[in-house]
Amino acid sequence: MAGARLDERSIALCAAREFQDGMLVNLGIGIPTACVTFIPPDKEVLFHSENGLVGFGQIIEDPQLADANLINAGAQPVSPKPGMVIVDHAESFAIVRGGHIDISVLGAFQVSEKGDLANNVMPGKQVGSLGGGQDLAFCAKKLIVTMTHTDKENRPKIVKQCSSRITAPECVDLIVTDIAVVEVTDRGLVLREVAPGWTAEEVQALTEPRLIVSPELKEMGLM
Amino acid sequence: MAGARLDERSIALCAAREFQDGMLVNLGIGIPTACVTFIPPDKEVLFHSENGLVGFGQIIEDPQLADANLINAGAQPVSPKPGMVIVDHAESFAIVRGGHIDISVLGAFQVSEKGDLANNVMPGKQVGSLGGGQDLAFCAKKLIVTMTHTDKENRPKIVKQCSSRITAPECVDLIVTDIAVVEVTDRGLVLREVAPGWTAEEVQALTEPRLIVSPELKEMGLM
Amino acid sequence: MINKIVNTFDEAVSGIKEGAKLLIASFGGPAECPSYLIAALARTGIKNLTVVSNSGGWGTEFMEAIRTRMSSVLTFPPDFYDLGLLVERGQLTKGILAVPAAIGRIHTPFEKKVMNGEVELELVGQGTIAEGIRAARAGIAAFYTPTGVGTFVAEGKEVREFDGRKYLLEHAIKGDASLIRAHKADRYGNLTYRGSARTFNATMAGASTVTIAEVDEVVELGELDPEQIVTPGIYVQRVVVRPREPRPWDKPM
Amino acid sequence: MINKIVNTFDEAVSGIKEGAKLLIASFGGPAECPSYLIAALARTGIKNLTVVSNSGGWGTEFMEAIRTRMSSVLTFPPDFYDLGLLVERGQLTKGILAVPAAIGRIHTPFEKKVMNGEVELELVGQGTIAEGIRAARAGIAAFYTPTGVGTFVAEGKEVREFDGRKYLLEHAIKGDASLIRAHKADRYGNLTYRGSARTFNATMAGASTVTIAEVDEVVELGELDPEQIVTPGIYVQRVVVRPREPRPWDKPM
Repeated sequence: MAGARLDERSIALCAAREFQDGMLVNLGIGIPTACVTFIPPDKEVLFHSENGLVGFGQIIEDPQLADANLINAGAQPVSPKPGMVIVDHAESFAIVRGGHIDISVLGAFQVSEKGDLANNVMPGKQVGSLGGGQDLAFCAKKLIVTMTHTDKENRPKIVKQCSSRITAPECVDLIVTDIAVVEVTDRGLVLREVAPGWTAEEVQALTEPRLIVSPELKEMGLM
Repeated sequence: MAGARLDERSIALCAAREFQDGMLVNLGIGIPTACVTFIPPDKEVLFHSENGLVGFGQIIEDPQLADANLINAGAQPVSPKPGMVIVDHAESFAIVRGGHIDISVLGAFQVSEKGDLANNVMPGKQVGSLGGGQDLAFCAKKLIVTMTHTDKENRPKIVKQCSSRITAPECVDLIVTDIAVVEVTDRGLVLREVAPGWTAEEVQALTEPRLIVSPELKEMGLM
Repeated sequence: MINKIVNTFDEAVSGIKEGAKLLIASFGGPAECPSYLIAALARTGIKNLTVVSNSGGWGTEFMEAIRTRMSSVLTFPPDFYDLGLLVERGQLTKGILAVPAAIGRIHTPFEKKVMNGEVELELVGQGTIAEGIRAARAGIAAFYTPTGVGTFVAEGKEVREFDGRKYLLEHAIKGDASLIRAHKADRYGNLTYRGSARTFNATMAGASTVTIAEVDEVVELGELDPEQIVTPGIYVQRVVVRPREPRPWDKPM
Repeated sequence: MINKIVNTFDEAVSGIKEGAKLLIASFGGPAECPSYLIAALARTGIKNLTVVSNSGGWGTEFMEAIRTRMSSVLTFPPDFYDLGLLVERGQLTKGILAVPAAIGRIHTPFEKKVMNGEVELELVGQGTIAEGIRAARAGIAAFYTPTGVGTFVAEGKEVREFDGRKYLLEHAIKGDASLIRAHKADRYGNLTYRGSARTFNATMAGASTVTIAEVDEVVELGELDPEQIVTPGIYVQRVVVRPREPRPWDKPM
């Protein structure tokens, strides 16, 4: 029996380890949003939000402190931070399209072996949304997907070929799930880390394409 | 013997009569610049300058009052004015290219019968300049050219075909010179006004293409 | 004298015709949506509208549920009306949107109409919508963006390579009218925004034949710092001030 | 910790290589030109530069004449060095400029070099230069502008019709480095400008691999209002402060 699955905050924490000092990072809606809370004090990481914020602070949970005029792309109120800048939507995407985003963290319904991203139509729905995710997937220097490793029926979400229409082809660099960290490389998918209590074989069993197990396979660090 | 030729300020005054309340106007370097002084007090006309000013005031002649951080496209200091806005160069030309300029007043070396404008290479020079004039010529809703009617050798500057390379084809709507006001129409050039003391024939003699004399031919009003 | 202030929302939206293409700002939060202009448009009953926006809106029913049954850190004021109001009233024929679908199993009014075949959807990413709108304001007819190559978005569109990378040809998105919300205005139509409410509001200003701004406050000419004005008044044709007390959408004002 | 402030102008321009393509701001007045960065570039002696700018500059001789013999409402400070300095020193191979020629019978240093065949000129209107630079910052590879169709500017370029009007295909203008001048900066590289000195300075920020800003003053992080910052620091890689007292261009600093 495999170990427990990580919760969303732990997935976010693992993704946030990729952020380096001085980077500009965009966090998608859902799991990625939580990354903002896992920046070590010795790093300055700036966050970009599609609606035109650069360098905002934490997500505000107290309605008393919330300012409707300072929201992130998920329409959550955020706190201001020294050095923050506000731009309009066109300039916000000049930032994205111009390649100024170092890391984009997005959710996904499926990721293919080649790094194709499918996150615009929710399985079972007819109508999809693109939001700012397509621009981010095409234009960020590095794309990290955070998601559960399998769907509600326990079917793999890392697949040979996406079954729903893709948002962007060959764009994902790293996949962080509730049981593994998988890197998309030219050689194929490399299993870099497994969640505590999980083996490479157990992760492979829940993954459609073949995983290349890294010789330095580690346990997902949660600090 | 024909009457006297108008001075530059009088040419500017005649061009400025075209400005209507609420219009956005760009004034080129040279004669057009003087138009800014001829706005009647009952009209609000906003001036645009290529370097990113909208709604600036008068040109400053006193070095004591000049602010190097508030200059027009001719690098002359101007005064601020309530309602003025400062934008960057890209937005300044978004204004021009987007068709937001009601009237552009430019100088010219030659204007053809069809309204072709030649003002980018000074006769006798090898190297020319485009400045912002080409965008203005292509994109302003109305283009007025102010110039002397003839060159220094008294040769017509309103010609059948421009002898130097053109800045923009079929763009000039109105030509205001030191002896006449000529409208470019689909039927050809219409002589609308002559300077005091000048006859239509005398103006025609200094104009290469045939002028259609307007049935309402007037004397150039200098008030 | 230049004076772009109009007295009523009904006057502000006057002249918008059946079949018009409208750029309607808003992002998704309570503060950046031109609710009173949307309400005035709902009152006209004008149909066959094509609307360019971020989302298709929540509409009145969902908004009521969000207000009363869902815990939310941000509260939506009683006079928050979004694009969903026009959708519910059958005024839309087409939406050019980035976020038409609700997250999760629920369906927005717009989604339902798409599923019923009553409304056409053109799904476009935010960057391409924003750039297309900016292009309209800036007199650019079309542009090449890397976004969307090799996906459903590229269907029927030109793909072209520049410096070894593939780009998609996308067109300017010009509207008959832009409906936006701003913070302060002067009589020239110069505008400032508040915080993240700048978003599509500033982008859409100047990208339509007529730009109509719903503002919190009109100040004296000269009170806005020339360096801090975000939208030059030359991009704005009409300005109308929001009421101090919330008003129901269906009451003429 | 993010800190983009560098201590010297020599350090600020370090890494700019022979044959580089540079976007150098300035419009024509005394206040909006990154003079000390230009001076530092002159000191490096780096050659074969392609420079994108508004004009080719006056250079030292003309500037001296303007200062001493011509009456001017605006005075050019003794530490005003423009692109002409690099032209005079033979560092340019090509200029992509809107205003290379002086008005009147005089010739600028750039003009003379073009006439001698020592320097290549690509004459481009200000709107197309500004839009090309903005496109580079914004990740747009190319765009269709109405400006220039049917003129010498259109030679060899694609013309295409959209909605019955002809447009010219123009490309993004990306630099290896942008040299700009701003007013205030913080350690993130966020910038504000003064008045009309915004011009090409704000446009060029972020349009090159490296953007280097020469500023009047560095302020504490948080001192600049988020709504009033014109250039987000993410577009800026290096910031250097102008000296309080004018310094000669040829003295390392």
